[in-house]
Amino acid sequence: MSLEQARKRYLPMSETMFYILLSLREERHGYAIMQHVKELTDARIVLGAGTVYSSLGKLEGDGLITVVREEDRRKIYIITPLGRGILREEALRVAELHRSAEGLL
Amino acid sequence: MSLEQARKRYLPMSETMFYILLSLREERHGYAIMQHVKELTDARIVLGAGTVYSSLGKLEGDGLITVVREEDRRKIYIITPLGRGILREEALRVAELHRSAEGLL
Amino acid sequence: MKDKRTVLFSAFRHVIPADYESWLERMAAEGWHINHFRQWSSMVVTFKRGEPKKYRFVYDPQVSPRKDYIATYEQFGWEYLGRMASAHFWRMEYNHERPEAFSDSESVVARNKRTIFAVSVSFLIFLLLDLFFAGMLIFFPHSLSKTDRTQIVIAEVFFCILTILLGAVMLLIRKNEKR
Amino acid sequence: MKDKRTVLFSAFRHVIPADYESWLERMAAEGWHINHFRQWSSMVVTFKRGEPKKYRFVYDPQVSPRKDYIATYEQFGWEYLGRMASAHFWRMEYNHERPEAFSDSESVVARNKRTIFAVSVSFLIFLLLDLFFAGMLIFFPHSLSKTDRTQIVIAEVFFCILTILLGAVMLLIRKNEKR
Repeated sequence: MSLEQARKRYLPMSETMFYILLSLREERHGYAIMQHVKELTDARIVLGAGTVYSSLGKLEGDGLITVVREEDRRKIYIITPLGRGILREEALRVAELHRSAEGLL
Repeated sequence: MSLEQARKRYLPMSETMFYILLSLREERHGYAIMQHVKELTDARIVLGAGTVYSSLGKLEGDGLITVVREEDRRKIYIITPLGRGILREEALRVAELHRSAEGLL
Repeated sequence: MKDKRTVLFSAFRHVIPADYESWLERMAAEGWHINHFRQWSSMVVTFKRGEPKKYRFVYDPQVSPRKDYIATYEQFGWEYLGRMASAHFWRMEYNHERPEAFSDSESVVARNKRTIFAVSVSFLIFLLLDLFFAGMLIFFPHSLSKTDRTQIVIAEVFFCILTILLGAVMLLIRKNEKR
Repeated sequence: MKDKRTVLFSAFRHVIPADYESWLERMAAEGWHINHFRQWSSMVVTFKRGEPKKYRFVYDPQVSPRKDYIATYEQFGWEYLGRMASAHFWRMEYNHERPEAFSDSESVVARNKRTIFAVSVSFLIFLLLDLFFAGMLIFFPHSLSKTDRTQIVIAEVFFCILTILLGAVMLLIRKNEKR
């Protein structure tokens, strides 16, 4: 998928996709992603197995993440350069929202 | 609509809803909202007439904003306490995303 | 040189709202204009020859819009062209960036769902007619004269085709609900 | 005291996935358990009496899951119960917070859309059968014997009812797609 297509499909990004991509800056399997996101968000977001499974399928199909290897039927993923590009643009968007919301908190 | 119902319906919030609610901390009509959001986002978001019309209808129906008065068939809106509560929670969520994304920019 | 052009069943030739908009835009670029949409424009629509113009059209189904509907669009610079059944039409001249009335994917999808809902009303009416005529043929074949039966068979076939057509239209819009 | 309980057409009594899950949960809380789902469980399903348990069930239609599907769920602590047509079933015992396999609204809606898709396949098959039998009755009434005709009328009525039922099921799931 080209960067242009990925932008159209993933931006603005759901928080689920954002945290999954963010977690995959390091190699992780599905369950480890859930644990990492739970920690990052202080247990506000506890990803479910079905959500993780389908999100990983979608992200891999579109080339934002890739499989590094398999360990007893579990796939280990990492973000691709395309995924990093999209994640960075999403982070810029979040920064803009955050700036706009200043004074609210 | 109760705070609990509004939370379920509006959180996490689309950026369109976020910027419309944010704009309505001051009295504005539809077109003025578009101009304000365009300015805040440096023209990244240019809200369309249909999007503004249907978002305002939904937010008003759920009690997050209210009509202050009408001026030649144009309604002027402002945020309600319920809307402020939801907006504040969304701002907290955005702050969390922003914190998590640190190091990406 | 003719200065009028009539198109039949335009809404059935371009069933996806975004395609209907683009078709109107191409016609306008060739100098063919519609200034008013009417209740039955989906069946017959007449274009008048004029200057080629670069217009953006918007197709927006709204069964019972609030009273600030027209004013909101007009303030954004849209010109109202009337309604065809429940679909309201708008246009705006532009030069560079093509203006959008639906600026995020949620509102595009919502517009397309409103279109599907409008089609589904006709779909259900035709489906009921199908079942009604089929019921007559199946359960009361002997209380009908031969002429009656022939007419009912023709009606049944006609409504069946329409029902299937409308079903296909709904699926097609659904498949393309993101644009 | 009986220690088996058979339920017919369970999938037609609780057509919305979330309702089917809750029904299984209530049965388990009363001590009625299913340990395996099979191809035709939607028609007949047998519960065995056991200890009351607090289980969360998950109904997940996946036509052709990737090979890490089972492993992913299992790692999250879910127990696999097999599949009923394309719907896979999972359960997990819990105490306080009810575990969710679909943790955001997008994936709940996607699960429900996959369910509608699965139903729509049967819907289309029955619709084609309807049209086929109706066509025979309408176009070739005289080449059929009286017995044939009676049988075809019965089949037509049966498939029509099933088609309408499945259509209603799809609309109902659609209306409740957020849960």
